[in-house]
Amino acid sequence: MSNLNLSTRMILVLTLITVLSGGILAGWDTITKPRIAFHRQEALKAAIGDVLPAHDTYSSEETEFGTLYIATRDSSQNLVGVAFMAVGSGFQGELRIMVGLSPDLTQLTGIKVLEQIETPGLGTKIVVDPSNKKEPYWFPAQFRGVHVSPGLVVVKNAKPTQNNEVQGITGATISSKAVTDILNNQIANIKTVWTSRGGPES
Amino acid sequence: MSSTLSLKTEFIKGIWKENPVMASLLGLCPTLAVTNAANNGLAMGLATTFVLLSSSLMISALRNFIPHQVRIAGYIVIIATFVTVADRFLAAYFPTISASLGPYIPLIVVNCLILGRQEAFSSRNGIGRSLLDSLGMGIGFILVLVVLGIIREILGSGSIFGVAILGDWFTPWMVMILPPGAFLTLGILIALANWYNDPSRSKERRAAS
Amino acid sequence: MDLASLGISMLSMGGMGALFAAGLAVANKKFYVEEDPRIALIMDNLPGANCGGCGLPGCGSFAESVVHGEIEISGCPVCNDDARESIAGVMGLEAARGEKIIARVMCQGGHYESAHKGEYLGIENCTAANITGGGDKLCLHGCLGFGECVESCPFDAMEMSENGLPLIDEDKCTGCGNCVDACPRNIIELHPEADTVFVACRNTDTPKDSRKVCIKACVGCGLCVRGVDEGLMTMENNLARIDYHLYGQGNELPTAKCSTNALIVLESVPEEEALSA
Amino acid sequence: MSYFLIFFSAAIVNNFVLSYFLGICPFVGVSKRVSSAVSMGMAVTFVMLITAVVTWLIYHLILIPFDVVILQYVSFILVIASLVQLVEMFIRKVSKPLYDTLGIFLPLITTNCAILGLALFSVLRDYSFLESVVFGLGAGAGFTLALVMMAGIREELELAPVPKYFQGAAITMIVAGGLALAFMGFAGMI
Repeated sequence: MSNLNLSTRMILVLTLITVLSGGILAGWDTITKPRIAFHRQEALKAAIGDVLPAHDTYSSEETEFGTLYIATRDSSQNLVGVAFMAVGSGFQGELRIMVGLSPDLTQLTGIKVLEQIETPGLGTKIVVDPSNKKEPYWFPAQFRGVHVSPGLVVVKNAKPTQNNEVQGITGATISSKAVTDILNNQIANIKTVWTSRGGPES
Repeated sequence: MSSTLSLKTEFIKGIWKENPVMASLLGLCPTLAVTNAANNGLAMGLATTFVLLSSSLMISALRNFIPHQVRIAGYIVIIATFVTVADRFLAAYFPTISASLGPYIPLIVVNCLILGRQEAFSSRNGIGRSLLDSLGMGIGFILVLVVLGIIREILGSGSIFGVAILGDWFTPWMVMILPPGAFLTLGILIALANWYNDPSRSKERRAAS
Repeated sequence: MDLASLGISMLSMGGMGALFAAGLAVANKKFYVEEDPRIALIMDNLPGANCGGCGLPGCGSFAESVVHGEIEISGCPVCNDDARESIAGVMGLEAARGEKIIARVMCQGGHYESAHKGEYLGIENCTAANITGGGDKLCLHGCLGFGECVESCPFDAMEMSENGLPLIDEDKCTGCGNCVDACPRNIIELHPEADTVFVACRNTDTPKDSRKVCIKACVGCGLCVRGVDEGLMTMENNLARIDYHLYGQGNELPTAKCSTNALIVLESVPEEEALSA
Repeated sequence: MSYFLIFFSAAIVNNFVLSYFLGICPFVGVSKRVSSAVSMGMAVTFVMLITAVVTWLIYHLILIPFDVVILQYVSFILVIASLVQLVEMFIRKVSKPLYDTLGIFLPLITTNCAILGLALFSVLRDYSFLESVVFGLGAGAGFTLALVMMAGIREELELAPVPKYFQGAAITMIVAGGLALAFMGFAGMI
């Protein structure tokens, strides 16, 4: 092996290592891919369950703005609500939020922030607020039942009065506003898709 | 020159005397980034040690086979392969940990500690000795990560491993979870280590004892 | 395990590997820089941790400066002795050990020998004592006895004897010179191991005064200077001086003649014997 | 996002070194003199630029079409390692003095987390080709900025009476903590 001159030996060895690593990784990928997909599916199901009222099954439909999950209750086949993912940039980085809308697309049935890298302790309050002992999830919970038209509005250091207003987090206005902005424009997208698709109640 | 230390000191040295983070300042990126919580620190330490052990096994086995010019490229590919294996393993079987460690697992590939150890040690010594050295270094690394994680977690969010220990009276120091806290805590830890290892100080201790 | 993805991933990785290896091979040829082969040899013996302890940005540049002779082989604090042997072998020099330098204490005025002017209640360290009037001994040139030199020694080579004088362990002493700088009275000097005879005193008082302050002071009587051939020893303001360059040629020094045996042979004074001095 | 925003966020707001902890090893190691810090910064920026280009191509032309995304880390790091070795050989051939000042820190660029971090972030954030190039430039500029500032401070530190046990790495960490605090002030500008 060492009688070959240096450069061919270099090429041979490096190629061998890379091919070997490619093989190992491909094999490992096929082993772990189903499990990872399974976990992702579980997380999705849990998220949808959080944002929509009780439902038995949901069908997913691809739209240009991401997948749309239509949840129905088996027994009566009537529409329980619609869920979809809203993605946008928050204060530090990307925010991914699962959103649930009532069948008539006028009221939110709930939101859940899946991924965020906001400032720990401040921006992270959009998920959970440890300092508020009695109601740590107050921020996402307050969205339940809020009207989306004409658009969600963040109210700072005052109690929300209108039915489309939510209470902002003190010290994390940018994060709170980011959440509502992301929701507003994704809801608008879904509305257009929903109407063009001719949903049961548009 | 393969190292001539006895096997025991080969292992022990990684833990304190040549502790990767304290003594030779390697592997700082994950040390600072992930230790805002002790369990993250532990998980990152274990993942790094797994990669360190497996890659030093492979590299010390192939050390005469890889020509000198491509050694860095070759080593780093081997390390990256094992990191991907570890990353997918965590994602498949421990999704919660994988979520909390997030982007920092792939950064184990470029953890200066691992390539540093392979270059300085595993590429020159036999498999047994390299494994011992890597194990020592790994444990040393885990120790520092967990200690740093505990300190930052106690001060930053009043808990250890997620269990709240300080009551409501303690308002957590937000800075400890943020980047500046990491730098400061590590700086003070290194100063403490210098104080402890200072030869002239050990004379006093001997005189006093 | 569907073979398609396995085949593709191996193919793509292998392709990339080959491409970059070829690139490196070509570059290795085109950018080849002749380098002193000894640098590579020395590099193998160095720990390779690039810790910067030698003050250079890494083992590569340390090896290079060793080859160019800009730095001592012992400049690398980390590598152990046999690494230094093999580097010296590569360089064709004999090991850096060479002339061993040891620190010597030029004073025998311990509690027993020197007269005391009272009890010193000030800060227990030499610099403070030196500033505030010279500690508890009458002699203003001798050892203050508070052990600042012992404090400064990074190699644990020094200890204070009961008699209040620093004792130097010759094996541990690396001749680093910390103690020389630490002593406010400058009574510690670095000498090659070969020099064994010293004027173990730094007192420059007149013969009358120096007798009062210490029984082992060099009073400046000049007996020794007259007893040896020209230039070997000189008398400078009541203190005899040895010219160590001339001293080397095997000529004897009249240690017996010295009435206060300030001129003494200072080999490694065994522990107990020094105490009874 | 407009290109300026990406550049500004990578260089200042989310500075790679001070808020993402990427590239700390050279940051602590090289930043003793401003001159070597600048040359190190240039070398890193250069490698980052090419890395951004090559990794984007690999990701979008090989990994996604063939659905072998698992090779992401291995292929990226292979690119970086080979690039760095090429740069090292090139610098050693072209200007020996620059090579000497950088010394060991050239091969250490391979293990510089900032560069792999750059490649991973541009994939994570799904940047277009031009966006990832600007992102590479921004990250390089941010890295150089942090390095040079640190070098400037550390040159002052040589004269400052630093307590005995804090000398060397400990004081560097604490100074970096101060810098990180200052850089946190930029947060929220974008």
